[in-house]
Amino acid sequence: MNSISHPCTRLLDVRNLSVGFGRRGQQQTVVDRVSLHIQPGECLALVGESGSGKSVTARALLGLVGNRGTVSADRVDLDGHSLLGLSAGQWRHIRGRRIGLVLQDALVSLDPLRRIGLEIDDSLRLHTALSPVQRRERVLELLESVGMPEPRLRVEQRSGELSGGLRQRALIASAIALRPPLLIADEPTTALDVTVQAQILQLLAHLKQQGTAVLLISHDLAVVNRIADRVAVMRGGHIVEEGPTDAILNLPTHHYTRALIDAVPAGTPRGQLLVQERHNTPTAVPPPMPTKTGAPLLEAANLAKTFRRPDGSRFTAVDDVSFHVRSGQTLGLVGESGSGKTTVARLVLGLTQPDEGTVTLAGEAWSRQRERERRARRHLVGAIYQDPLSSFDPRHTVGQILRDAVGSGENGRSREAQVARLLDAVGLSSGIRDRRPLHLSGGQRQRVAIARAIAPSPALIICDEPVSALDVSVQAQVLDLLDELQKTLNIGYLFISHDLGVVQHMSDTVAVMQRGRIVETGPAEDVFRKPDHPYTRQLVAAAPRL
Amino acid sequence: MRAARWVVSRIAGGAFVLWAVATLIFFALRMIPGDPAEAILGGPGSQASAEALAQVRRDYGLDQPVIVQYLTAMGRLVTGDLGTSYALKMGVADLIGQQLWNTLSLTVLALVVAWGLALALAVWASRGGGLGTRVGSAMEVVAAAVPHFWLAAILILLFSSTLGWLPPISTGGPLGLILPVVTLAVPLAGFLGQVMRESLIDALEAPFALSARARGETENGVRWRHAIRHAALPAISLSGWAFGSLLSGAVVVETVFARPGLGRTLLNAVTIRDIPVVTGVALVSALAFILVTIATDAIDRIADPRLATS
Amino acid sequence: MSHAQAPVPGLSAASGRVQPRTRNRTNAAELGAAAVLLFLVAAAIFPHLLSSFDPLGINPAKAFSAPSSSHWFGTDESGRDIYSRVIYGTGQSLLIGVTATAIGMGLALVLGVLGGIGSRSVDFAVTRLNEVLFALPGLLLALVFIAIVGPGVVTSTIAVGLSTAPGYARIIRSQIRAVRGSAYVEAATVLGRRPVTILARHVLPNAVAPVFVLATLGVGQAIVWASSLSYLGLGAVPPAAEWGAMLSAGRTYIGTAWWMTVFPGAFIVLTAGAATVLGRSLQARTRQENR
Amino acid sequence: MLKHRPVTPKMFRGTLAGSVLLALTLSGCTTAAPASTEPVAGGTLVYASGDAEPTCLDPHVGGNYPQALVSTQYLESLVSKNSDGEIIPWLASKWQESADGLSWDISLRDDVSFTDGTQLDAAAVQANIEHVQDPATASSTGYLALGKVTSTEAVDEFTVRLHLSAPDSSLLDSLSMPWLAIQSATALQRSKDENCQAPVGTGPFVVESWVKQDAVTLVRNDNYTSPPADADHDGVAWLDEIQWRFIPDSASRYAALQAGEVDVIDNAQPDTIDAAEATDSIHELNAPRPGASNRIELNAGKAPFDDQRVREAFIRAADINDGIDSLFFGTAQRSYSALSSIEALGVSAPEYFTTDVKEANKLLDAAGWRERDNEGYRVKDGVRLSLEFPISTNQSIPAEVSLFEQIQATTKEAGFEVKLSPMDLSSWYGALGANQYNLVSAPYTKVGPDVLRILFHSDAITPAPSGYYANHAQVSDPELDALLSEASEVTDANRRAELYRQAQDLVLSGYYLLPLYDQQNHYLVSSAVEGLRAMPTVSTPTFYDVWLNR
Repeated sequence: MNSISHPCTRLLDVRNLSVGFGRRGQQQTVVDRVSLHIQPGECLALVGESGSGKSVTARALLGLVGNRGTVSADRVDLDGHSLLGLSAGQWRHIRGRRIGLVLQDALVSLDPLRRIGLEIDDSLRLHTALSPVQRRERVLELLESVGMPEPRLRVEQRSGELSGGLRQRALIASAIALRPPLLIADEPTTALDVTVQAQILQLLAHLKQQGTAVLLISHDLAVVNRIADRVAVMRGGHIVEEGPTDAILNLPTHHYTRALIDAVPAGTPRGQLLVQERHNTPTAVPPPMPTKTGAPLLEAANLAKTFRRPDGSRFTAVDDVSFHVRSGQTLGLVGESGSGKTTVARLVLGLTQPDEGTVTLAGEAWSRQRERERRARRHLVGAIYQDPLSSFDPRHTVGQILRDAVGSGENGRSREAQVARLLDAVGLSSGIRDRRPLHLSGGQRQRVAIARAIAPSPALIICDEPVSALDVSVQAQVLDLLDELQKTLNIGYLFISHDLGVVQHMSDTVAVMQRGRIVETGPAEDVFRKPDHPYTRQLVAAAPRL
Repeated sequence: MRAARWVVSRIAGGAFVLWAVATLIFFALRMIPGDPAEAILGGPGSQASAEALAQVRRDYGLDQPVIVQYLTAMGRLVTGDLGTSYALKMGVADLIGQQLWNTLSLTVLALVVAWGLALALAVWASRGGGLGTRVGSAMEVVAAAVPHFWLAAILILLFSSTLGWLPPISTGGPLGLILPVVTLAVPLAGFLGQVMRESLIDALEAPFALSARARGETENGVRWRHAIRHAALPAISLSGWAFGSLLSGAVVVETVFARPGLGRTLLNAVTIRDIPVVTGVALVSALAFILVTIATDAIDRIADPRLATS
Repeated sequence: MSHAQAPVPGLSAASGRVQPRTRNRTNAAELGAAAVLLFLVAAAIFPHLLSSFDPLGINPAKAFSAPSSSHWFGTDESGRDIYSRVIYGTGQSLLIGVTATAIGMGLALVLGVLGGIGSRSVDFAVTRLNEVLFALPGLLLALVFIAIVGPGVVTSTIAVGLSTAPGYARIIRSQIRAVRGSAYVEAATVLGRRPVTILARHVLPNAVAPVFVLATLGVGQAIVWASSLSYLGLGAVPPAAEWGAMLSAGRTYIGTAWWMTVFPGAFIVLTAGAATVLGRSLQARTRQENR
Repeated sequence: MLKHRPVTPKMFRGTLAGSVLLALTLSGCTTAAPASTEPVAGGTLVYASGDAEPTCLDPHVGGNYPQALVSTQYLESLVSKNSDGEIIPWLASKWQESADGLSWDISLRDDVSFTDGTQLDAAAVQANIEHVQDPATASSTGYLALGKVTSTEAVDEFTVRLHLSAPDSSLLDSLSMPWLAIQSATALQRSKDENCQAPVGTGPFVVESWVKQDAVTLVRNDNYTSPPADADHDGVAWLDEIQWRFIPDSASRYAALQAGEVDVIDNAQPDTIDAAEATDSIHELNAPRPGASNRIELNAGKAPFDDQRVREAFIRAADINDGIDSLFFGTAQRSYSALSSIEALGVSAPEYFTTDVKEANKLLDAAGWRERDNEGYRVKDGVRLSLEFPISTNQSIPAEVSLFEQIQATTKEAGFEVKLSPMDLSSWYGALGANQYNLVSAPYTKVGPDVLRILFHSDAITPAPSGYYANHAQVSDPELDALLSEASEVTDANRRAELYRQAQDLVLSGYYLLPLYDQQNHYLVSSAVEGLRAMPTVSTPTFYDVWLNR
């Protein structure tokens, strides 16, 4: 039977777990004397930023650090039995049966070439003596239990044919097929839309209620807040702080924990910086060109765009969308994946022509122009992308990228000076000039992208998910930078994000998109406090908060 | 529905390519210096008389304007008539019909063997750790760099002349097929093996492999139930090209092992400038290549459903 | 499209289906390959420094000598030193490989760039033309070409180059298309750069650079195919010390003088293998640099 | 003719070859079963030819040696020769030349029928001669041999009369060749394609099928009645069947013989003949072809060989005896004659062909080629002493090509630049037709010394419509023309011999050619094959007397 009957025993007890990689002599310790424990029916969250060692810890518990890793510990007990020094066969006995693992993004965590039914069936086949018919029944039951609609249809599909939420459910079903007392969930909701994320978290909470212990690994404090009983904060291979969720979130003792919590933009008012220490306010960049009197900086009117699918059918990506952005102001555009946000960004950037409607920039026509006519005013609009690395020519150094952005009008020396000013403005040292973006950190890359965007002195910058790929603390720094630049340079932002917290923190006005349409628009505070449209309400309710 | 449309569009594309190949070759071969009528009568050594030449020109329609000749040839082509060999004085379609099976069985068998070898090599290289990978990849590189005729010579020297195990020429029996097939398959296996090993190692490190291991799957289970299919995908995509390279190799292998087949027919035809045969063999191999490409693409779509939907 | 593959493995990996492997350290194989190629280049430029016999100097009395301390690789039917012939043949064999690849690459650049940057109809036409060329597998295309122009070392080099062109063209085209659709080209457009500038500054360098790496792989294969044509009697001719021609001559005597076949063949394998190892490591490096 | 050579202990040449020899020796010992001495009927023999596959099995069409090889098994000629070179009866029982030499009466055997059942008679012979002379047949060798035949006449059912434009002392020689073999008149009326596919004759075998690029299958003619007078036995052939295969790669061909996949191979390479000497299981049949010797012809029709001194200098500069020894492993004898050693009227003149570089240099200086350029080649008026040498890779075996390379190397000392260009047959004919050559080696097989007229009469410089001509040396000498014309017409044997002697002396002393050796014609034969001999006519092997001892 499961462990509910022994509520006080420690299901998992880990003392001083260390994991190192590399050859002997030049070993690099990734996990350093980590101790943790979980009781049945409890959820422990292991929180940290990328590279903190949280995922390696999880893999070590399954004996899956690989050949090049060395694991040592004073104790790793599961249900009273030590997991140290197990043979390969003994490990297989533990995996799947005693400990289940759910990874991020089931698109690649389930074999994309196999039917999901088969993937779930594997667990049963490996650990039980059930007949194929019985196993099939059990697979259907499992799918039903994780809330998969039409399980009989779904077992025949592959992960690529399912939506993100459904395939994550299938992945969970395969992990819990044998009702393992411990479930390790490694970033189980990352890359999911908020509403779907909420559903998956609910499913995990449900499992927890049924007595399964959950080790939840996440970078997102807000997600953790939803279901974790206790939180352990990891940094650089160490657990820096550990305690009940409420205590940690409300009264963090370690400064790193505090910094992490401060960095979460949700709930931090517009204009307030997320990071305490900050660099010098940039000054030396010339102010942007004033717009024509009274007109908004950017005006989009009744934009519509349809695309042709490979099978010939058409689908409407953007449908009758209107909005405007004013100088020095931010319009936040929020919506889930596939809602048409990025198409709007491309229409505004003049990279795609609208089927209907117009875009007006600084009072003059911007869309429905020849590129040649638009080019003279290109400098007015900048762009920052989600993945800055792919937006840089891989052959160019930071210096080349920025010199290129400054433009050919300047002579060599003043161009160099300009580049130096730009680097300074985004808080990068000038030593970075000769490096290639590939060798920079995510935060540095996004700073370079910002420097490039402001180089031609734009009046408007389109920010398309600019911080989605960044760790919370880096995200906070970048958001602060964008905020500061807006104040100094009076730039208007069209800020696109799926993250309600980020949008709320950054925007003066918010527009909510759903299936190509703007369903609600208004001042940020109002929209988030008193959502009008049912969809907005659903989004706001689903968004995890601290 | 989508699959049907795909098949129809591929077949239409193939038909176009075939027509273009035929046209290209028709006009290209018209640039050959020398009188085709002379070639028909056995080349410059034949001492053909002027009357005989004139007779042949009439018989083969060589006195017609080029455009008429072209249209006639295309018209015949539609009905499957590839013309008459200058040298062998028989229908090219019949000639190819006699040889086609020989070459197809050789190349298809070689493809299968190459696949098997590549798979074995890739699996072995992926599991052996450091040394296995190094030895395996070295073998692949060497195999891929071996010229067919050299390999054939070495194999004959070893297995026929020295050991006496296998016949050095094709004998019609299955034993005579072994050396030609191995000769053709080894270089290809080197290529496919390199591709397979890379994707196999990638697949073994992919998240779904981690999921499977976490489920309690054995390493062999991960390898055979999951990774192998991913490793096979790029190799399947390459199989169309691989078949083409086997057709190329067949020219050499059929010559060395004295096997009747399209490759040898083509080589002979090229040396004696037998234009209808050159054209016919080129067309038939283009057709075979197109069909195999369509087939491998179809297999690709079945093996990887992501392709069909994206 | 999934059939957009090419005559060199590793390209399917470039299509993005496979994750690039990260490597930084130079391994033993790469060092070995570099050493081999260095030796070959030295042999091509200064053959007289590496060998002691006249590659064309006959000595009927010493014909068919087995490898020995004075003739490392033995002698051939006219008593010529095979080691010296192999060394002196390096230049011509490498030249054939490089020239064939350059011809293939040159033609492919024209086709690929036209298809990559041309309008939809130009791309369509070029792509169809390429499909037509591709439908004739390598050696067959070469043979048809030889049927038209006649045999010889120049012809066979051109023929090999010609037969590699469609593969390269296909890769160049899809590379250009991929780069044109990349975020950094878009970023350059947003910065207001002219199409010509973007083409010259971003598209061509990024699309063509990996193809040159590919050419390294191609040189090895070109040598192999050119030697096949020599073997079939359609390429280089004796007494030239070209490896394929030497092999072709040695093949006759394989029963009695195996060294005439084994050593020149081993050099072809060595060259093609070294080119492959080096090409692939370059490929891995550029891929890693670029993504 | 079969040479049985004992196993001789021999130094192993390297390890691999050594083990080959060892394996052969061993297998030779184990298969040495008690030999039967009485012929055994039955069995299938596999013949592997290294020649190009004929495009037509009817030797009237075109007319080359590969056709002669295979057709010897199913077609027969009017007359044959014995090993002394005398004409003997075959399908013809007797013959009579008219007094003026302008007509021949040929009497046929009356008991021979073709394998399609029709009777051999005078009409059949008429039909054959018509067939050869019909332009549509595109006959070349046969057509030339019948050049003086103007018409035919059936004297009675079994006697045919040939009318000639001039006396022809070589007529019987010509009629003995396979290219003028007699086929069924009924069969000749079929379309050319059909006749090419399966000619119908009177021979000991019948063409059963021909799968192009693969094999010709010949089966025994069970109604065979017409062996030549010098055959070993009467009645039908011993063998049930012959598989006639084409294996162009010489190494594969020999390997197949070693492996026992085939029983007889032709175009045996010198090194394999040498290797076979060491075994019990393989024997050699050496049958030099009649007609011309293998020789290099010097194109006297253009500079620099229009100067006899330059021709002589080249011949004196070329050192080839060592090369022939090493390249041919002692299987080829140096020739100093324009004719094959089996031609009784051949004249051998070694004195013209002694190597003497000093003499060569002196001759070249005298001819005005005094300077040398920095590569060591002689120059005159700014032109290098450069010689184009197109080589037909179809006709010259690798050892011969190697010999040419050695000639290239040795004549360089005297300052000649020889440019070797191996090429395929079409290109080679093309180069000859365009007169783009100074040196060339072209085999010519014909029975009898009349081949001299074909090769050296100035008429043969004028190309046929196709551009082909046989006088590659472009010898144009009225005195020689007269000698050759007369020789082809005289009936008196002594006079004929004297004329040919004078003609050969003119050709050899004019340094028009550099004889190498007889046209090599080596066969390697499994020891299981008994009774194989070459026809004394054009040296094609006949399988009529062959039986398998296994």
